[in-house]
Amino acid sequence: ASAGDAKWYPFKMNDASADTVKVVDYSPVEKAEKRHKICVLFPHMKDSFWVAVAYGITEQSKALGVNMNLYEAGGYDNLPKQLSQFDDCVASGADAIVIGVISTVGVAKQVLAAKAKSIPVIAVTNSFISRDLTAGVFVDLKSMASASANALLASVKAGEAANVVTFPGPAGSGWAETMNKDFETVVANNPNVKTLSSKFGDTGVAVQLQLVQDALQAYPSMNYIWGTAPTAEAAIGALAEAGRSDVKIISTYENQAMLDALKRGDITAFTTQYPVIEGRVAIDQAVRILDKKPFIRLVQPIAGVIDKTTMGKMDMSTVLAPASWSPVYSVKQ
Amino acid sequence: MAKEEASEPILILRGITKRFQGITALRQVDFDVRAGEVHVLFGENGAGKSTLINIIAGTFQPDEGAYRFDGLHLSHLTPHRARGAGICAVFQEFSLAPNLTVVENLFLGREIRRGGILDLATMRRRASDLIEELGFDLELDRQVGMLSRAHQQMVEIAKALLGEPRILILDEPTASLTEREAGRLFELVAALKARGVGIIYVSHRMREIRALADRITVLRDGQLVRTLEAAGVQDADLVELMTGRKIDGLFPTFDHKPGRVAIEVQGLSAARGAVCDVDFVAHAGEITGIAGLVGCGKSELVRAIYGLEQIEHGEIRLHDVAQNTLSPRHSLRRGVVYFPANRATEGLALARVVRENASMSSLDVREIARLGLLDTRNERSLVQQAVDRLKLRPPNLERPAGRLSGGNRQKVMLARGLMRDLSVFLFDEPTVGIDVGAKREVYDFMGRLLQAGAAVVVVSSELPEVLALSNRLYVMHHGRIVTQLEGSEKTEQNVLASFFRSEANAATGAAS
Amino acid sequence: MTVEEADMRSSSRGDLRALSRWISAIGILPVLLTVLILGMCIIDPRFSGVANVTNILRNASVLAIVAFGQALVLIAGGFDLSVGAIVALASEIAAVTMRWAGTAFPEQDALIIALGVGAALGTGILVGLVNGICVAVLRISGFIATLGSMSVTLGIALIITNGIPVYGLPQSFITQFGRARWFEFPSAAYVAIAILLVLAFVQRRTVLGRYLYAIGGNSEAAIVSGISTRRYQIAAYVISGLLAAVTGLLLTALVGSGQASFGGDLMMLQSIAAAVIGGVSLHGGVGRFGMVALSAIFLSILSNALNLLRVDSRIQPIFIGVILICAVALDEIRRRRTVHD
Amino acid sequence: MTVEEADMRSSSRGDLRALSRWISAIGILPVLLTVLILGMCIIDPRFSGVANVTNILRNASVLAIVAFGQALVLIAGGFDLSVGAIVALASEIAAVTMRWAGTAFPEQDALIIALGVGAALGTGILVGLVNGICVAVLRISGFIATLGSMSVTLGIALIITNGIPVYGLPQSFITQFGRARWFEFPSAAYVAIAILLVLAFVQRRTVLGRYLYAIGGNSEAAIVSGISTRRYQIAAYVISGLLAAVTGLLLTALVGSGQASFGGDLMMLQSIAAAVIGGVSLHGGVGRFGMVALSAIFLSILSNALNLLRVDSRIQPIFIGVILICAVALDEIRRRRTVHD
Ligand SMILES: Nc1ncnc2c1ncn2[C@@H]1O[C@H](COP(=O)(O)OP(=O)(O)OP(=O)(O)O)[C@@H](O)[C@H]1O
Ligand SMILES: Nc1ncnc2c1ncn2[C@@H]1O[C@H](COP(=O)(O)OP(=O)(O)OP(=O)(O)O)[C@@H](O)[C@H]1O
Ligand SMILES: [Mg+2]
Ligand SMILES: [Mg+2]
Repeated sequence: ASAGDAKWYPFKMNDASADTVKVVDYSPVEKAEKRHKICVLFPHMKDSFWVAVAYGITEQSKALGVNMNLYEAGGYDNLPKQLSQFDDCVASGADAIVIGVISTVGVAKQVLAAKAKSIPVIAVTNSFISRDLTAGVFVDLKSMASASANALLASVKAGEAANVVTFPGPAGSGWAETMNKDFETVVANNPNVKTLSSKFGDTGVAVQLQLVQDALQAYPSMNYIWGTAPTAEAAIGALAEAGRSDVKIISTYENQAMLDALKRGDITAFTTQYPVIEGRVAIDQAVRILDKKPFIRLVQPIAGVIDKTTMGKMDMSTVLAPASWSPVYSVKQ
Repeated sequence: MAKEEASEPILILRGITKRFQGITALRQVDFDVRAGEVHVLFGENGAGKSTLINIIAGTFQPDEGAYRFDGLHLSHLTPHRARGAGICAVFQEFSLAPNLTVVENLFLGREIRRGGILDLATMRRRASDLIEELGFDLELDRQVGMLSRAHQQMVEIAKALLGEPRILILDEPTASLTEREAGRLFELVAALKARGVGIIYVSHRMREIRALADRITVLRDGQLVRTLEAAGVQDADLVELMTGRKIDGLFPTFDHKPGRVAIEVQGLSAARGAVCDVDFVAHAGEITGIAGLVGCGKSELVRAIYGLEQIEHGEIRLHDVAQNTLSPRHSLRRGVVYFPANRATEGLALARVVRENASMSSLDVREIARLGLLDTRNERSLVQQAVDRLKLRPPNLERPAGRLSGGNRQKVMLARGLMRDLSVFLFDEPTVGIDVGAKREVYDFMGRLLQAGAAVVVVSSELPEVLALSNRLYVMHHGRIVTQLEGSEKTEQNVLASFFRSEANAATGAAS
Repeated sequence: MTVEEADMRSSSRGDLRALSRWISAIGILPVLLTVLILGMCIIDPRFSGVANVTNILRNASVLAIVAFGQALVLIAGGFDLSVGAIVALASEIAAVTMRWAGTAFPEQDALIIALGVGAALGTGILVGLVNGICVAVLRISGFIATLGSMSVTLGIALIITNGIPVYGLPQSFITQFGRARWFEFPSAAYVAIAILLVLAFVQRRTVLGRYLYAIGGNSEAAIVSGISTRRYQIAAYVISGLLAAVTGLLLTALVGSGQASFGGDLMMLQSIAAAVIGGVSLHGGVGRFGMVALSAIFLSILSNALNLLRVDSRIQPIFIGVILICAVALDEIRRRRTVHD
Repeated sequence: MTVEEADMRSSSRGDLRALSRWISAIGILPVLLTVLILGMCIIDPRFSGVANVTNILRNASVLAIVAFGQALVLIAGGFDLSVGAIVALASEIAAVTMRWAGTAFPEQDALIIALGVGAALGTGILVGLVNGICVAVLRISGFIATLGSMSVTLGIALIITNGIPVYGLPQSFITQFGRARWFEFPSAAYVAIAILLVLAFVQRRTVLGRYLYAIGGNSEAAIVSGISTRRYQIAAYVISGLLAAVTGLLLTALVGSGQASFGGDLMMLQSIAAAVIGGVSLHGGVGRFGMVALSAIFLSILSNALNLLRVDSRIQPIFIGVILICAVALDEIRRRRTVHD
């Protein structure tokens, strides 16, 4: 039996539809009433994070018995491509669209057009606040940033001075900047923690490696690295080579490498937004909407911190796709 | 076929046909070359000479026809195989890599290797031996792209001779050479002939043809007119065979009426020493010639006047007005036009059509463009008139210049001079590669310019040409003007003598 | 074989020859495009639906406009890598200006939009001018000059907004322009067609056009012919910058916000690809804008078709790459057939 | 003014002239590089620390190796946009092969590594071969051919691993090669130097080198001179593909996993930039590998220096763009001084 058969629900999540956020036990429907056609748009499928979301989407589509087609735009700088993929979805007669947006407002007008055609649009994973959106499941970036900031604060021993260099991700992406700011706000509460600098750069391991290496030289007092998963991956090697076992690494998001690295003890912690669950919930929301069943407009996963202590207790199939799973771009019933 | 016991032809072409887009460049041409003869190909521009040569050298594949070399039937000849078989060519549009040095170009495609590694020393030695034998003034390590057209021509010749040819093809090898280099080349041709090499020779210079040819094949419009023995053939007959009409006299007699001073140059030094302290005057209504050996700076002088060379000091006055902003654009506005010697690099945009190339320098003229908008109908008719007068073949304005034969490219460039009102014409090698008939057109064109009161300056390495055309002739040597000849003083002997005199002066100067 | 048969054969062969001559004259691209369109119409009726056609036209227009500018620079013998960056910066500048103007002159949409549009176009012209000066006056190769200015322009775009999208555009800019359809066609298509007509006119009927071809064809010959090559090279880069800015404005109006993510390498590579597939030579001097427009439409339809046909999106790049190579190879074969060797 | 003074002035002017002649001969790049290195050594002692020098050398080596391949293709008159994609694919193929070999032949590290390296190099050669055939046989412009193959190669890379890094390399591959330092210098530097020496030899002493320059300088002349241009053009693309694969291997060994993110446009643009700054002409026929190596070092030090000097990472692209333009502009001015107009 594949991991997809594992019962993942009920899952504790935030219902953020109303002004006051409340925790709910999320459970999906059993089966869709019709074989709906759901179109899924991703920014890209170039890392295991989005593969995890895709895994959730695929498994839930199969479970609920709907048709699914997934398109990826090939990267965060391909907004126009995502826009035209959105249009192509509408043109190809999708019943509902699930989208991981490249740019928050980039697709706003597309969503409006879909609304006019009464095609529901569900935002997945990437934050998207809009009146025209039918539903959404994504984590609050602020809570991700604070979760990882708190993980960092937790690992700072009393009296220890923590000098952090952050590697938030590509400049101009929006999310990198936002998370960096939220992170700085949270750690500002602790006088022992100082942010030395923020190094923006593309989330490729080679690019991040160069940034980390240079930071090791430029900031000899750096003893904490807070950054993206590729940053952490690059940093492990760089630190080993520089013989800096004193530097701790906290990753802002999850992927297979982070899990392995945590097992080896190479990194201190990483945060997760349960991407597989996000994918599952997004499909469930779409089916609920199409079947005219009650649904929660905005579901937020509760950001989790995974470190040595929590790792054993966690069901990893809510965080990552099984290593053997290979992405499926369409599900036909 | 041959009456005499002359050796069997080593190369035989039968029924060669070659078509280009919309044009049949060669139609059922038979041609052969015997060992130890000079076979001249003669014909108007665009007659198909270079095409035939390119077929022999393997560059083009014929559409029809058979090809025998050394008794062997050859098909699908490639340049590689042709060279391997001993067919070496001096191409009209050179086969040189501008970014490589002279030695590197000489051995291009037939490098000497030892154990897979280039044997630089041997190649160098052989190159310098050959260049010495040829008497060319070439530095082995200069980049070819930096050399003047004349020097490039020498490299091209040396390159072909390096390969121990069995058939040597010379496509207008002397087009930019002076008598001295040409003379050395002819001696070499004679030596090769004696060694039994078959030589195919293309030229528009009657003198050379008369001196060299054993047999002459005349082409017209891609068809073979006749192959005849050179002995006893008159120039006039050849020309008539070629053009289908009579042309009397090679050079017209001009009626020079020197008027006001059009150009006055005083103490000019320019082009990093290529021109040195030159005083020069050109009058309206006369042709002023400039002669000199290759590299003497004669082109640089007119280029400086036109604004293409950096001026170190000295003054240039146009129509008695001192010029301080010299650039081609300003010069054109003031009625000065320059026709460059190297039409491939400075003359034409080969990808563009004839019409655009011809009108390129006249788009600021009111008849053609107003407020930046083109009057294409006017443009077309003006260009049409210009190319008709120069007898462009084919007279199609919408043909890319790159698809014209060499001589016709020259005509397109000359057409520029007919497109706007100009008073000073600077010709640098105006008849390079132009056939005898068209040369006459160019000379007549100059004549009409004279009559209209223009000042004409002709720079040419073809001595008979400058001597016949010019009213006054400046002779340059090592960047300086060494004499000025007029009237009956204008003889070949005097020009040559002035070179030697200045050479001697320089020698004594250096000695003291 | 009867006489009639022979006749028929020769006439059908004549037809074929006429067809192949016709293809020779216009190139392979229109043929491929027609085949693609007809095929898609038959396979998938949604392809020819109004919504889908609108999408295609909008994408094609945006791509075509940048590609026009790129083509102009390529024709003049240059290279413009900075177009993507200009698109991004112009989009942000437009949005920032409009947001500011929106508070300074509330409710005066026409003025606000005019200011925003002016600022964006000014940005494009400015970057183009810098490019042009680097190339024409400092004599830096177009590739390096625009690579440098791309880096600088993207840097500025990042600093201005920190990569966060800029909202607050007047609603009328978005509804009456960006997303508008005039007589069934998207507004962007009108802009693209207008630009195409202007450029085709410039190419055929103006001194500027003629000079750009001459400079790209043989810059030394152009100098000898008295053309002030500097001025016209600068003009080419300025126009390219301007057109990139127009693209930035169109995307801004379409999306409703200023975005740094519009730029990037994709736009730059696609614009060069569209130009080259449209027959523009990377060596300068050759190219026609009509063909560039066709090639932009071709590329847009191709990616639309692959999505409509639900081709696995990982396989799409492979498809596109192969088709790209095949299209150009076919064109090359055609050309070799007709022209010499 | 006394005679002595005049003497001194003229002699110091003579020195200056000698200096400027020396600069003319070797180009501006070595001068800029020296200034940069000396300046950084003075400003920041960490710059010359072993760790930092190792980093710089490693980055420079990786960049230089791709840039060598790119330079070779540019010299032959082509263009290779696919290098980045090849780096990515080779990295993945190497990792996948080693992972598989690791299970098939456990503990036999040498064999595992040999298989992985062979597979990666084979991949590079194969893509290069396809590029070469497209260009030389199908006569597609290098730009389009490699744009297409870049798209296809990246597509394949994505399909193989879905973008998920591939782990499971033999530890010895990482520790004894990727992160190793031999006699104080990183392993990558030795690889780069070895390749540089081979290429410099090829350029000066072999027919291959000579012909590539000739083809790039004037391909028709090369054909007419009896050079089978096809074979050598293909060779250029194959070598470029091979060198890109070597880069992929180095990065894989350094990072310890096969990554699709190695490729991408950045690597491609940087390799062209390094080649062009090193004096390679985009029009073919001109360029020296030593200078390309210097230019790779220059670019690596530049970005390292900006980080060491703690320049805001958003301002860095602006700096780099400006310095790029200035460096090339200076070089252009020098060249105009020495050669003719
Ligand atoms: N590459 C080409 N493509 C198309 N047409 C060509 C090409 N080369 C030559 N032609 C045409 O073929 C004809 C013969 O040209 P060719 O070069 O053989 O003339 P030629 O006798 O050498 O003339 P010239 O004395 O001017 O050198 C001309 O009409 C020319 O326009
Ligand atoms: N591009 C160049 N760079 C450096 N030196 C050059 C260049 N062109 C020409 N020279 C040198 O300048 C001198 C004069 O040039 P050139 O040979 O063109 O003279 P010329 O009198 O015009 O000869 P001709 O008209 O017979 O070709 C020669 O010594 C030549 O080598
Ligand atoms: Mg000819
Ligand atoms: Mg000259």
